This record gives sequence, C-alpha cells and structure tokens, in this order.
Amino acid sequence: MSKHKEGHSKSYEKLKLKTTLKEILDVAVSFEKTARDFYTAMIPKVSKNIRYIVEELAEEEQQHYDLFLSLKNDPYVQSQLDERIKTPTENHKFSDYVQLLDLGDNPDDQTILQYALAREDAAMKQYQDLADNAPEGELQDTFRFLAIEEAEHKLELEKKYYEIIHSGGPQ
Amino acid sequence: MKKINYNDKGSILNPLKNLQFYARKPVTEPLGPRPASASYRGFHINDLDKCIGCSSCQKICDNAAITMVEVPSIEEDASKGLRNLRPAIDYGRCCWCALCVDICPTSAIEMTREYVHVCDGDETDSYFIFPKETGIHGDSFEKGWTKTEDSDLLDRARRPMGEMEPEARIDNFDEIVDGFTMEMAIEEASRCVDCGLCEDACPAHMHAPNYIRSIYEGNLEQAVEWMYETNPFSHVCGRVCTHICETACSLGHGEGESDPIAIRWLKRFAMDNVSKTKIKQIARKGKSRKKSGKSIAVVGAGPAGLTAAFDLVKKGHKVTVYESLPKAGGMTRYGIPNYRLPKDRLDQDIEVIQSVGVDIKYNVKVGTDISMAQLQKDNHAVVMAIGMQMGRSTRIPGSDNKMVVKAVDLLRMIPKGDEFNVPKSAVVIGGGNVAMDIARSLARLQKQKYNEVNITVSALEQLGKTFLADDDEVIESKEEGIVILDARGPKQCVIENNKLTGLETVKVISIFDEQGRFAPKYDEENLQFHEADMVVEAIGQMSDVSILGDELTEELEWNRGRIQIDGNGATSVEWLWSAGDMVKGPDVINAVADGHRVADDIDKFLNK
Amino acid sequence: MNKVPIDEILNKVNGIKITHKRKTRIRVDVDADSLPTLLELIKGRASYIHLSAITCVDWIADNQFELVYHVWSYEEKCLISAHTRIDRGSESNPAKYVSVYDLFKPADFFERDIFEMYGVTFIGSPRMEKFILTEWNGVPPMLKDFDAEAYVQETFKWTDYNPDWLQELTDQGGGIAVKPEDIRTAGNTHNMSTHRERDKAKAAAVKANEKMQGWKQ
Amino acid sequence: MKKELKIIQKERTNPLAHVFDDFISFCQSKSLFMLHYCTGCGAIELPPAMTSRFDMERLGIQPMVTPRQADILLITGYVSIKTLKRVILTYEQMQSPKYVIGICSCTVNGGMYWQSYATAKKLNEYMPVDVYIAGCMPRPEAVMEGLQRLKDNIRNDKKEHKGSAWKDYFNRYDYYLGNQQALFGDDWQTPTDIIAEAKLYDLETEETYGKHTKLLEKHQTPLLPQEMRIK
Amino acid sequence: MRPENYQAVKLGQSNEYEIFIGPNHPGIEGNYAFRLMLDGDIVVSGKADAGYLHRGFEKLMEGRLWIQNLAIVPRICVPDPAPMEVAYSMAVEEIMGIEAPIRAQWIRTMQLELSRVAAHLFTFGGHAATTGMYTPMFWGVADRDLVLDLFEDFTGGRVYSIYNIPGGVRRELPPEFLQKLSNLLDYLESRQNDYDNLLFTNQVFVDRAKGCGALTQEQALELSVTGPNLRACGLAYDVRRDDPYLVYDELEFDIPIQTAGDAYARILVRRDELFQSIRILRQIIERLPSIKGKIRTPIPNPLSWNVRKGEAYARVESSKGELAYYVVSDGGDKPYRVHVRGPSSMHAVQTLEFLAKGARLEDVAQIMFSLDACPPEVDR
Repeated sequence: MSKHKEGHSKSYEKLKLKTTLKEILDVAVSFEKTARDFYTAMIPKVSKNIRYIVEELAEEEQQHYDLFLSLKNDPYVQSQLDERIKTPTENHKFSDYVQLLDLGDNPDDQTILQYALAREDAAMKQYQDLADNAPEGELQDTFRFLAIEEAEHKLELEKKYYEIIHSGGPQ
Repeated sequence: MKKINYNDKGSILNPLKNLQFYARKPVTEPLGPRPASASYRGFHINDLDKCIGCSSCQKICDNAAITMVEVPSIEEDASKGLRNLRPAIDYGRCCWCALCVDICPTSAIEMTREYVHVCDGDETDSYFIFPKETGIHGDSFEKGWTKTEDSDLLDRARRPMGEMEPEARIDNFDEIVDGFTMEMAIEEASRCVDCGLCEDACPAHMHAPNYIRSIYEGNLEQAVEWMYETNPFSHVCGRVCTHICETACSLGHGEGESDPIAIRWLKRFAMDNVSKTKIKQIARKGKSRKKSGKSIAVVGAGPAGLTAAFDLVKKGHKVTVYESLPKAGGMTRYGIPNYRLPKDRLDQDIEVIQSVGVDIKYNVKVGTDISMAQLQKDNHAVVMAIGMQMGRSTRIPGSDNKMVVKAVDLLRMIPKGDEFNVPKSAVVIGGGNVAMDIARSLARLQKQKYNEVNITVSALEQLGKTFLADDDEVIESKEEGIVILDARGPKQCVIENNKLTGLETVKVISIFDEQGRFAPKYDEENLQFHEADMVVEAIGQMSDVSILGDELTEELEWNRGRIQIDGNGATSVEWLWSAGDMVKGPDVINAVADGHRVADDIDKFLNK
Repeated sequence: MNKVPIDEILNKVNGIKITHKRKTRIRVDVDADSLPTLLELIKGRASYIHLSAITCVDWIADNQFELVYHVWSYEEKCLISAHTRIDRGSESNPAKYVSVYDLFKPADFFERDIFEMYGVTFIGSPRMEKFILTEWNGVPPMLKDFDAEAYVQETFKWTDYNPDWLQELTDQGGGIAVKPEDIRTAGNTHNMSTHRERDKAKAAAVKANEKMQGWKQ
Repeated sequence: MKKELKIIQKERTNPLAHVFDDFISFCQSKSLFMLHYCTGCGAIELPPAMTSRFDMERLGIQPMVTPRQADILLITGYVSIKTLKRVILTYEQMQSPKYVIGICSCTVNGGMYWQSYATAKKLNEYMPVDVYIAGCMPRPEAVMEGLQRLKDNIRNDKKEHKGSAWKDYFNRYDYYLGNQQALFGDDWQTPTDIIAEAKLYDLETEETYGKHTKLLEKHQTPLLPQEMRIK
Repeated sequence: MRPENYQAVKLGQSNEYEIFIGPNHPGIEGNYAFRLMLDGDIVVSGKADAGYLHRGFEKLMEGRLWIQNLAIVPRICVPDPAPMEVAYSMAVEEIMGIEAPIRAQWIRTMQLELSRVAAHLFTFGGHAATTGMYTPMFWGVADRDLVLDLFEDFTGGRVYSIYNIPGGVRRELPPEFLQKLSNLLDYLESRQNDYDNLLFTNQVFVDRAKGCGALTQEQALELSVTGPNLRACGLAYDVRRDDPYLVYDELEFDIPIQTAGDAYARILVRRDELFQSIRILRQIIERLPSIKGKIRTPIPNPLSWNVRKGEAYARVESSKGELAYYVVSDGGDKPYRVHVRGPSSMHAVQTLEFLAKGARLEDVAQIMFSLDACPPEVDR
C-alpha cells in the first residue's frame, strides 16, 4: 500500500504544477499509458484461465488513453467537459472496503481485481483533491472531469468484481 | 289455473275478441342486433400480454378449433414460462362453450357480447381469427362471458406441505418437510394442465407433465421411469432442485392467489414410494447390451460427472469416475445439509447409478494422484466435472484470521464428521442459499452443544427485493432463531490480540443500478459491530482448475475464467469435455442437463 | 296383490348377482342364458313393464359385448338394470343374442339400434335392418375398433384458411405452430406437451457446435 | 379458390340493358322465398326469425314449402351424409337464381361434429354458398343480418358479382360433382340434368365438364316418368 | 345412386301406393322422414325413416373428455336442451360419488322448468301449425323467445346454455334475475286466456285434434310411451315425482292427466303442465334467495380428470318424456360409453308408426307434432 501512496503523492505533485488543460490531459494520458503497459505486461504472467481479466483491464485503460488523447486534440474540449461534469458519477465507496493486496508473482483473479479497484480509487481521489484545490475555471473543470471518468471506470470494475467473486455456490 | 270447459262450443262472436290486440304493444324488435346479456358467450378476445401461450385452451377445446400460432414479436422466455404462442380460433369449429375462457390459467382469453359475423361465400378466411384486445372485427364490445370464481375450472391452491415445527427441528439434522401422502400427491398432480412449460424451462427437460400424470393415475413406477429418462438424480432433485419448472408453471401465472404445482415435491413423493430394487430395474432399462470397447474417465463424482457416466455406461462404454473425497455426490453431499437432503437418499441415487455399471474410484485426486495426461493416455475421452468447491473470501481487513472461515469448507466438514470448535456466536457473510445452509447448520450444532442459537447473517442484498436465498429458506431460518441483517456490507473483521471479536458492517443504501447491475451505495455513517467467535464467508465459490496442470491450462481456450465449451460441453481440446458447475454455474439440475449433453456428444464422437 | 320382495323373485334366477345401488336402482348381473328368464320374471311377477332402454357396451379388451336392460316398474318405482355379457363375435361370425321383442315391444327400436351400431343380431327381432345408417357402408360405427377420427381425417378435407393476419405472421417468421389435429394424433390428450423448447435448444446446440468446430480446427 | 371463368355470354345490344338488369335485381332482392328445410340444429333460431319477434317478412322474405318455388336454401348447421344427398337434390331442383346460406360453424369446417363419421364438413365443396353466418347457432339477429347481406349482394350483383354464386355450380359442375362422387360413390346421380341446364343458361365453361361428368354419364340411368296407378 | 326417397310415387299392390313425407316437408318436425303406404288418403302402414340428423353422438362422446361432452350433449335435443345437460351431469356425479351443492340443485331445477316452459310453448305453435293455424305459432315462438332471453341472462347462451357442469352450475344468477323471472311468469299467466281462446278451446282446432291419434293406456305402456303423451292416456306418471331428482321432492306440483289419449288430450296435458311449471318456478323464486352457499362442488382439473370406474343411469323428465343417460366409465379421462335414451326415440318410431296406421294422410303431421317427437333424439 505504501508503494502506491507514494506514487499517488508524486503524481499529485506533478499535476498540481500544471496550469493548462492541455498540459493536464497530457499527464493524464501518460498515466493511462503507464497503467495500460502495466496490465499488458502482466498478461503472460497470470494463469490463462484468468487472463481475460487482465486483458480487459488493459483494454479499458487503452480506451481511456484514447479518450483523453482525442480530447486533447478536440477544439471543443471545453464544452465536452462541461457536458460531462453536469452528470457526475457518484462514488459508492464499495472499494473503500476492498483491501489492497500485494499482487505477488502469481496473482489470482480476486487479487487482480482488488488491485485494479484500489488503483482506480486512488486515481479518482487524487483528481478529486486536485479539483478541490484548483482555482475555479478551466483547471478545476478538467480535474473534475478526470475524477468523474475514473469514478466511472471504478464503478464498472465494481460490477465486474461482484459478478466474478460473489457468484457460485450450490443451491 | 283456469280450467277449460271442454263442452263450451264458444260463441259466434268469439272472433271479435281479437280486437283487443290492436291495443297491445307489438312484440317485434327493431331491426339490427340487440345488445346481448352481461355474460353472453360471444366472439373471443385475448389479452396478448396476459396470455403465456400455455395452450390449455387448445387442449380443452372440444372442437379442435384452436390453433396455436407463433407470434415472433412476442418475447419468449422458457425459464419464466413464457411462450410466444397465441391461440387462433377457427369459427368453423367453435361452439362458444367458453371452456377455453374458464380454463385459461391467466384469464387472458375472454368473450365479448359481439355475436354478428356474416361473410360472403368466398370469404371463409374471416372465420379463422386471431383474437386480440379487440374482437373479430376490431371493434370493442363490452365483455361477455369472463371467468368467475365459480366457473374457474382450475384448482388454484397448492396442497400444503407438512413441515417440522421449528422447535422440533432446530436441534437435529432430520429432514424438515414431511412429503406428500398418496392422497395429497394425487390431488396435487390432478391440478396439472399439461402445458409443458415446466419441461421447456427445466434445463434437463424432465418430462414433468408425464410423471405428474402418472402420479395422478397412481402409477408411481411409471412416474419414476419418466424421471429416469432424463435425470438419475431424481431423489436429490426431488428435494433440493431450484425448480425453475415451478416458476414457469402456467398455474403460477394466474391472477391473485394461484400457486404453481409442487412439481419438486411430487417428484420426491414418487421417488420415495418406489422401492430401491424397482428403481434399479427402471434405471437399467435401455442399457445397451453391446460393449463398445471404449473407455471414458470422469473427473468428479458430482451430479454432472455421474450423470454423464450413467448415460455413457448405458450406451455401452466403460466409465471410471475419479473422486478426491471418500464419497460420491460432490456438492450435493458436501454442500447441502442433511435437513434438506438426507444423505441416505443421495446414497440411493448413487447406488442406483453404480448398479448400472458406473465404477467410482474414491480418494483419488486428479492432478496429484493421477495426472490429466495419464487419464488422456488411458481413455478415449475425459470429462471434467469438478464443480466449484473453493470458497471465495471477501478479503476485508482481518479476514486472514483463522476464525474467519469459508462456508464451503465448513459445510464439507459437517457430513464428513470432522471435529471443529462450534462457535458460541457466529456471523455469516453472504445472502445466498449457501449462507443460509451454513447458518442453519451451525444453528443446529449450537443448539446441540450450547442449547441456544446465536447466528447472524449479514448480507449486502435487501430482503424481499434483491435477496438471493429462497424465501422459504429465509422464513425457516428466522423461525429457527437466526438473525438476518440485510443490506449490510462487511467493513472489517475486528481482531484484538490476534483473536477475532466480531465483524463490523456498514449500511448499504442500494445495491443494484437501474440496469440491474451491481453498483452498491454505502452509508458510511451507519456502522454496526456484531460480536462473534467465528465469521463465515459465504459469498461465492470457484473452481479449482489448477489440477489441469499448466500445460493443459495453456492449451485450453477459456471464457471469462471458465473453460470454454461448445453447446455440447466439448472443450477446445479434442479429448476433453467439461460439465457441471465449473462451466455452467451452480445448480444440480443444470449439472444433470450438462451431463446428458456431454454424454451424448462423447457417444457421437466415439462412434464417429 | 301380495307383494313379494323383489330380491326373492330375482334370486330365482340361477347365478344372479344383485347390487342395490340406491333406493331406485338395482343392478343385477346374470348369464346370457338366464337373462330372458329374468326379464320375464320381473315383468310377469313384479310389474317391471317399462323397458326404459337397452344399452350395448363394447368391452373390446374382454372380447365381449355387455348388454344392459333397464326396466322400470311403475308400481315399485324402481329401476332394474340387468347386465349380461355375450361373446363379441368376429367379422365372419357376428355376435348373436335373443330378442326380447315378445316381452317388450320397444325392444324393436333398441335392438335395431344395437344391430346397426354394434352389429349384434337379435334373433327374433322383427326388423333386423338398417334404420339410421341406411346410407353407411362401413363397419358398425360404435365398435371400439372403428376409429372415427382416422376415418374422418381420411375422408374429409378441412377448410384451408389463409387470412391476412396469418400471412403477416408468416412473413415475420411465425405462423401456425401447433394445429389442433397435432395434439390429437396421439389419441390421448396427455401425451401432447409441446416440446418446442427442447427441440429449439437442441437446434441451437447443433448450431453452436458447428461454430465451435470452426475454431477447433 | 374460385377462379375467374370466362363465360360465353350473348351479346347484349340493348342500351337499356343495364337499367333493366338493375331493376330486375332490385325486384329480386325485395321478394325472396326461403325454403323451409331444417337440416340441423341451427333451424331452431329460424322460427323466431320468421315469426313476430324478429319478423323476417319486413325484409321481404317468407318461408316456402317447395324447392321449386324457393329462392333461398338455408343450410342450418351440420348436414349428415344422408341429408346432404337430399340437400343436393333439393338445391338442384330449385330454380335459378338461387341462393345458399350456410349457417353455423358446421357448414364451414365441420363445426363441433368435426370428428363425426356421419356429417359433411365443408358445404362449399358440394354447392356454392352465397353467405355464411357465424355462430353456434347464430342468434336470429345474426340470421337477419345474413339475410340482409344476401339482399345487398343480390341488389349489387351486376356491379360486384356477389350474388351469383349459383352460376358457379353450372360453371364448375365437374368440381362439385367430383366432391359429391367422392362421398356418395361413383354411381351418384341426381334426376336434374345440370349440364343441359348449363347449356340452356349459357353458363357452361370448360370446367363444367371433366372426368367426373364423364363418370356420371357412364352411370346415369334415364329417369323414367313415374306412373301412378290408382284404381 | 339416387336417394331412395327421391322417387315420389312407386307402384304398389292393388290400389295402395307409397309416398314419402320428409325429410323436407312442412308437416315433419325437424329433419325426419316417413314412408307411408296409402289407400286413398288412409294410411295402410307407415315406416319411419331416420338418420338425417345422425351425428354419432355416442361415438363422439367416447372421443372427448368428460367435460368436453358438456358442450355437445345439449345438441341432442334442440328445442329442449337443458335436461340433456342436467342428466349427463347427474350421471357423472353419480359415478364420481359427488353431489351438487343444494343451491346448484335449485338453480338446475329452475333451468329445467324454464326449459320445459320454452319447449311447450314451442310445441303449441308447431302442433297448431299442422292444423293450419299459424297464429299460435307466432305467439308461441315469440313468448318462448322471452324465456330464451332469460336463459341468455343467466347462462350466457340463448339456446344451448352449457350451464351445467358435473358438480354444479357454472355461474351465479345475475342480480335482479328472479325479479325478471317473476315478471315473465306474470306475463305468461296473463296470456293464458289468449291461448285458450286462440287454441285450446278453438273449435276448429278441437275438432281436428279430438280423436286424432288416440292411444289407450295399455297401448301406451306397451310402447314405452312416457311423458305428457303417457299422461294424456290417464296414467299420472312423472319421473320428477316417481324417481325424484334434484329438489323436486321439496316442491309442490300436480301431475296433470287426461284420459282420452288423443292429440287434443296431449296438448291439453302440455298446457296444464306449462302452468304447473310456472307454479314450480314461483316456489323456486320464493325459496332460492334463502338458499345460500356454493354453486359448484370442485372437480379435478378437467384436462386430467379420470372418473372412477362405474356406471350410472340418470333419468330426467324432459318436456318430451323420460330422458335417460346411461354412462359407463372405465376409469379413464373419457366416458367409455354414453347411451342416450331420448324419449322421442319411442314416440317418433314405433308409436308414430302405430298411430299412423288407419289415420288419414292429413293427420299424420298432426300426430307427429302432438307426440312432440324430436327427431335428433332418435338419430343422435
């Protein structure tokens, strides 16, 4: 956990220094890229039967990456952000009670999901903090948008978690 | 009454009496149809939404006037008992007796007060109508003959099933339900309208209408014969089946109080009242005399594996079943407590299967005692049916304590007779039937040992809305003194000095989103602490696929964590099939259905 | 007139079995040989003068016809149903029995009816000829082995409807699924559960299998 | 289904022909005699329709006792094979134009006697039907509606060719005869010479003749005049 | 092959000749035929020719479920269908060993009596028409239609009620029904004078009907004549009183008799019976509201209803005479055998043949209508 916290604060500092929308998106894009690469690298390491989870995670990060990238190059980015901020995704706090574990060498499906959940949670909270501390206007909107995006992603993961873990058992 | 004077020849003036009729009102009705009476049996209408396509109207129709037509735009769902068949009525046959109205289980088909239909000689097509909300000519008429309580031809009430009182059952593992008596069974069986919705809904497509009919006729052996055609686990299914059939039952679709037929209890009744030797004879029926010379290995002696083995043996193949535990039955033995499924009944099912010629090797763990590669070498085909025997953990803080255990492990220990410390108080996490099973089992042990029950079940899901366990289970658990705390998420297991003291939970505001997917909302203010010596996790299970070995795991195609299979259970590896919980999810009847499918496919493959 | 209890009179007939079903119904079972005697007795001695009906029942499993004579007494206000069984005979050697026309005039109608519908010849009946079925050439239709429904399906054509709504449904991929005749061909309403689902599931499995074969290779 | 048949009609040159036709069909529709023959259970609703309560006479329809003078043949429900023979005889004896009304389910597809070995299932196999009235049995009001429909059809016959189903019997005699033969045997014959009538009315088509009429010729015995000898 | 009765005239012996009456003949009730050997206009002998309405009911019933037969039984006698339903239901109930609830029995009785009223009104018209009087037919049919309106009200069908079911009746009476019934009875009673003037004391009719088709009591008994026809010969016999069913033993009514045994006596018996029926219905109107309770004893689901082995002979007094159903069950879901003993099967064949002998040709139709013969009961 400590390892992650460190990462959090580091990126937090990094983002805090950025002052324009584009710059922030640049950093966000790079974060997504890191995440994607992390999951992609993990694919061959896990057993084949649970590989799909990691593959899907990588796929989702890739989608985020693509989204941020296209946003960055979108001339009407501001209006898009405004649109998105109007309907924030609620944080249901399920992940708060999921313990973050060490991934280890041979993680099982639950561990991977828990790790991914914690990661999204952390990212979301970080953008939330940044948004709270940023001055009103473009910057705050951008952070808020990013927080929402991460929250959304986390929610999807939670659903997946329930469907995979909370299932099974005889009648 | 005026007497007639027969001798009165009358007067010549008698015809003048007729003059009085000029003053009377004429009886002639104006031209055009008069409105018919309030219960007139006129042309039909059918509420297409209420109609479930059960074809009861077709069966009761004495004139063979009703054709069932398929309407593709209507949703079809076998598991809910909905067919997209709707009645079309041939007015060249109909006699307007309204029996179809009176039998309709959902009161969909009714009659209006419309009665005039005239057509030219070449327009007889208009005699074949598809009744909808509006009648034959698309006009709305007032309803005429509709079903009333008196005219209803169906018996809506289920025969009550006797149960042990909570006080009597709480300190032992005796079976709770009494079962039907012959009289009750016949009465219950007589309610069946033979629509076949149950058969469609059943994963194994058990011939429920046929065996219900046989029970009604008092021919229990015939009933058992029908059962064994599709299910060698009829004792088990007669007790613990998820009975999708009863959800589908057309009688259960009725308005108001209308119970589905107790198909499961009827099955139980028939099985219990036919002798074991007779059942063995029945089970052997249709066994191939010829030996095929092919051998098949089945991994796991659960319902899926044994069903496949049973079928394959009957087809003349040699089958060996490998079981890692000392007894067969899989989850039905090591997952379902005695009070729901007495083990002698399970033993009987297995004995019957063995009597057909299935060879079971106990205490052999594939992967350690014998490798998959070895099985492949020795056999023409291998069936993997290992089930889901590993419990999932919540992995909340403190869940690594040794007094935090998984329900499946505990459930397995009880029938095995393994000793463990019965906790004075326990919390069960989970809201499914497994959670109820372990809670009720522990309650019994507590009662035996401490003479009091102290069990709390804490579940994310909300009672009466999203709760997973069957209603009966919840009701019975409560009767037995188990506290069910719904809508609570586990926060942490509280550990003090390395000793478990209890579980902390947090309130769940809502659990599913609009699409019915999991999206829990927690209220962090609302915390609660449950004191407990033991926390049992009953949230989910998984399959121990590690026994396949890395190589095979790599070779196989997977589908979201489960071995990818085709419609018949064949995996991507030519010699390997997979069946049961490990590929289909947890359910005896699904496992049995899977077993049949796999056996059929293997047989086809071997005879190629 | 001294009233003799009916049982006493009945018991004069050899091998009789008397069942008092209710106050106004007595069932007696007698041999075919003794039945005319019985009828004569109850008509002559006990005022059973009203022949209500003669019924023939075809017990094909026993290869027998059961003849039931329902006789009513206006005085006793009681109905005696005299049951007897005769051999069912065969096509070449049709069933025969004696007529009771001498005793009861209406037997003419009932015996003729049974002759037509079951092919039982009543010896001594005045008009052993066709009456209702004068234009029927087949076997006596009431025999259990005459399958009327099969005959009808063979002889007659049904109206072939093709209304617009059906055409529409057929275009959508639906249309007639279960005809009323389909569920009756089994001859028994109870073997007619539709197995469409099962068939469908099988078809789907076959399809899926074909698809799988693709990636297997 | 009914095919459009070519009928060789004499050239009508009179310009007033159509006016005349209309007038004739108007008159025909206003005065109809209904043959009093109850073939089946639907007949029970005819007395109410005929008598004061529903009063068929206000439509200009009255019962008539002989087929020769009747215009309408009401088939009131099922026709047993035995009756069907008589019905066909009766129908052929009626003078053209003649109309058949099929009442009840039974005339369309066997009705509730669909299982019966003794009843015919489809009336229109044996004679052309003008109007069907649904019901088992139809109420007098429905019967009245049916009769009105028939009247309308007769009235509009020249425009829509609805009220001339009877011509079909001559046009396609072979078809009807074939169905009759299938049911009654090959030697089935009636005293009426339909082919001669068809020739007379100019109603013969290629479908008037066929293998069934050939069969009829083979079996037909001349109908000798009956002698009545009273001393 | 031509139907045999096409040829209207055939050579007979000496001066006798044969003619066919029916099936299409205004003097025949229903679809029925009669072959007469005539000498002048005196009938030498007559032979009934039935089967025009044959549908094979008894065969049909063997092929249908117990409950499906409910729809088919009323068709056996069209003018008076209610006793058919009741008799069949009673027979099945007897085999099953169940009994309809008392209220259902009262309702059934009411239905039977109403049906009798309707049937008798119909017969007056038919009988009168054979003597050339059409007004009674217009009246009788119109008045019968009022009864049918009531049937429609409480059974849902005008003619075929399909209202009975083994175990009871299908529907509770609609509100205000008894009031309507009472009004109808008032009306019918008020018509008594009209009918008497028009028909029963009409000298034209009386002269035609008196002495026509006379039966002595002995002849009637020998021919198994029942119902009003038997009562017209002086024997006060009625199934309702002598073999009581439903609630007839709780009702007060007289059994009207005549002694002449001719057509006139028969129609007078029917006239008196009509008013006895009204008397019974009045008692029912009075008693029925106080009889509460269910109207149906539950039977098993009709699709899988096996009636236990056994047989029953249920007798009912229909408007024509003694109607009986002999039902045999072999324990299956369909009747093994149903035998319908229609009263007209006795009247329309042997009795008619007997009475026609020596009658004049123009009286044959009257004799048939006066016997109230219902051909479908013969043909089935």
